[in-house]
Amino acid sequence: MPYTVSTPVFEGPFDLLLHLISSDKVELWEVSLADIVDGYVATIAELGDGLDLETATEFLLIAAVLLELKTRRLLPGRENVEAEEEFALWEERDLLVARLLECKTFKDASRELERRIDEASRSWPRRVGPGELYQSARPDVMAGVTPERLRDVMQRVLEPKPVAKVELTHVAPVRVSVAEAVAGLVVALPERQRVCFTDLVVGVRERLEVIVCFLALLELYKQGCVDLEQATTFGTLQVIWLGENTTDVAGDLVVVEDYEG
Amino acid sequence: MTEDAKAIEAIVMVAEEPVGAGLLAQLLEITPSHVEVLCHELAESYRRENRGFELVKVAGGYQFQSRPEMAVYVERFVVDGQNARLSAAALEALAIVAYKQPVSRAQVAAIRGVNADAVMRTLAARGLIGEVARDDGPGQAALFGTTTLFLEKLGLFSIEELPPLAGFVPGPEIMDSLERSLLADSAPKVDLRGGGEADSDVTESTF
Amino acid sequence: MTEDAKAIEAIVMVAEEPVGAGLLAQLLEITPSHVEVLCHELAESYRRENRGFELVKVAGGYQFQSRPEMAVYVERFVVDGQNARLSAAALEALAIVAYKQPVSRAQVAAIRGVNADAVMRTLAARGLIGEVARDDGPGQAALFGTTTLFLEKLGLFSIEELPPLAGFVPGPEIMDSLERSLLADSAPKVDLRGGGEADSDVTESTF
Repeated sequence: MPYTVSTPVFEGPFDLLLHLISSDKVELWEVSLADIVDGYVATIAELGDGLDLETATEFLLIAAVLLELKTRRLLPGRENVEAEEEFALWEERDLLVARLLECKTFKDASRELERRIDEASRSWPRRVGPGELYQSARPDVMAGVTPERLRDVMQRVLEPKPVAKVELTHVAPVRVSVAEAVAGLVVALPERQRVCFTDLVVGVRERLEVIVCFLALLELYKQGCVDLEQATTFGTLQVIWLGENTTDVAGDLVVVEDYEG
Repeated sequence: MTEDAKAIEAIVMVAEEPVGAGLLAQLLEITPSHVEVLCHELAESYRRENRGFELVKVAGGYQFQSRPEMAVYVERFVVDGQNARLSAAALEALAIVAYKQPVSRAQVAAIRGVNADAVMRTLAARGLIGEVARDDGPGQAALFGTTTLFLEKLGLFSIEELPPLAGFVPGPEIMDSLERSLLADSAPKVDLRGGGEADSDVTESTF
Repeated sequence: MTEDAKAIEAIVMVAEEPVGAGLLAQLLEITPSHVEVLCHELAESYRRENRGFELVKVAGGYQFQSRPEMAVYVERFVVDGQNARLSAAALEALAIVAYKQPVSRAQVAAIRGVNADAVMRTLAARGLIGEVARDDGPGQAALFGTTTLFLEKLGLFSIEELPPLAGFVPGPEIMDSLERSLLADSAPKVDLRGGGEADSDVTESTF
């Protein structure tokens, strides 16, 4: 579907937001988000077939951020909000402000470009060339051009342009699932109690299998069956078995979902 | 300078062909004889100021050109100052015009996916392509074809002697829809090398 | 008129595109800075004589063009509809490419907050932007930049002549209103609807 969402006053969600905010029609906190959404929906309805999915998605994203910000402020018990969460919120907001500002900057710059284009379009350049008189003195641009070369050029022009494709053949199929790796570990670990990760994956050739084993360990860590120690960054990872010394634990483990590849 | 004289200077400066006194008169809403007087005065003023260009009256009308005494510089410019070979873009445009003539600038642009104005101008200035017709559609876009000079340079007797395109060539309907999807303005519908005889007639008789 | 000035007039008169000061200097065997001085004097003389054309510095060189005040006459004469206006969206994308080049489609889209494929295609078809490089990163995205035609269409000598982007950064009052709109903490403490409604009412009515 071609992208055609474009009206003189509005195009796209950032513009909408900018338009609403900077025209002072909207103090986001004073006027309802519902109004904005209604306005947007109305615009979309007007556009009809011109609706672009990406535009709509982007708008939803922004609307969600705003909604979240607003919800948190309006809901009781705000003082309990974790500092970290608050910080994340600030970051989100700063990011949004930065993007809106950047968008507005280029929007204003584009007006100046338009003004210059209009100005320059009132003059026409002379494009006449030296004329017949000097034709013979000009270098022969057709030197070396044969009918066959012209055909080759034409053939290349007519070739369908290659469409970019993601090459997947080098991706190895997943041999072991995380669930299987967990099942293997709960058998192997109780016997060894404490083992370093490199020893655990010795003999494993595929990098993917190493990753799967690591994910399985994380899963076990999450469930409190193992402890992980690493003295230094990139240092040796020690795996300590915390579970019972039997293999029964396997039965208690929450079913581990397969990591879809 | 009167407004009329200024207008004549402006129009003749950007005109690619000599402009007739009749046309100038019509554009300025004055009489052709008044145009003649003004042009004469302008030519006189350039001579008096000893400028490097002159306003001359040739068969078709008035045009600016470099003054003959400056020929040595112009020749240097023509020999050294310009590209000695066609750019890849120009060669592409030339191939398209050769195989699809008559064809508009917009169609060439659509097939190449980029603007073709500059390269078409270069090709026309080199005498390799020329306007052969006007499209019937709105806007009456100029349609271009190759010239006899083009045939001479390639050592061809007629455009029919161009080597046929081998392998898969999209049929007219595919090309048509491709163009329509790419064209911003309404593209003229052109028979794509279907009427071979008619095409070559146009080409040969026009140049 | 000196011989050099005359030669410049003659050469620029027959050039199909702007002629650089370097090339003129080479052809006349004088220094580029002398060329600049002579061209400036020529431009000044046309202005003084109130001629219908002017000598301008555009897209890397000098060229003759009709004077803007004569647009009304030249318009009647030039009949190509190539100057269809660009949409606001296309202009914005053009501004982003102009100031941030080389830049990928994705980067343009990220700044504008909407898909940029269609407008970028339009701009390329108009010859205002073109692929200038490929990104090193995965996917090797095409990177776009502005063209010589872009400079011509804006009457710029080079891309450095673009007005500084800093001049368009929104003023503090816009920034303030943006911040205020988005800032949770500075939200009005008093009730929002004027009446003495309870919080829950506000909540309901505002969402």
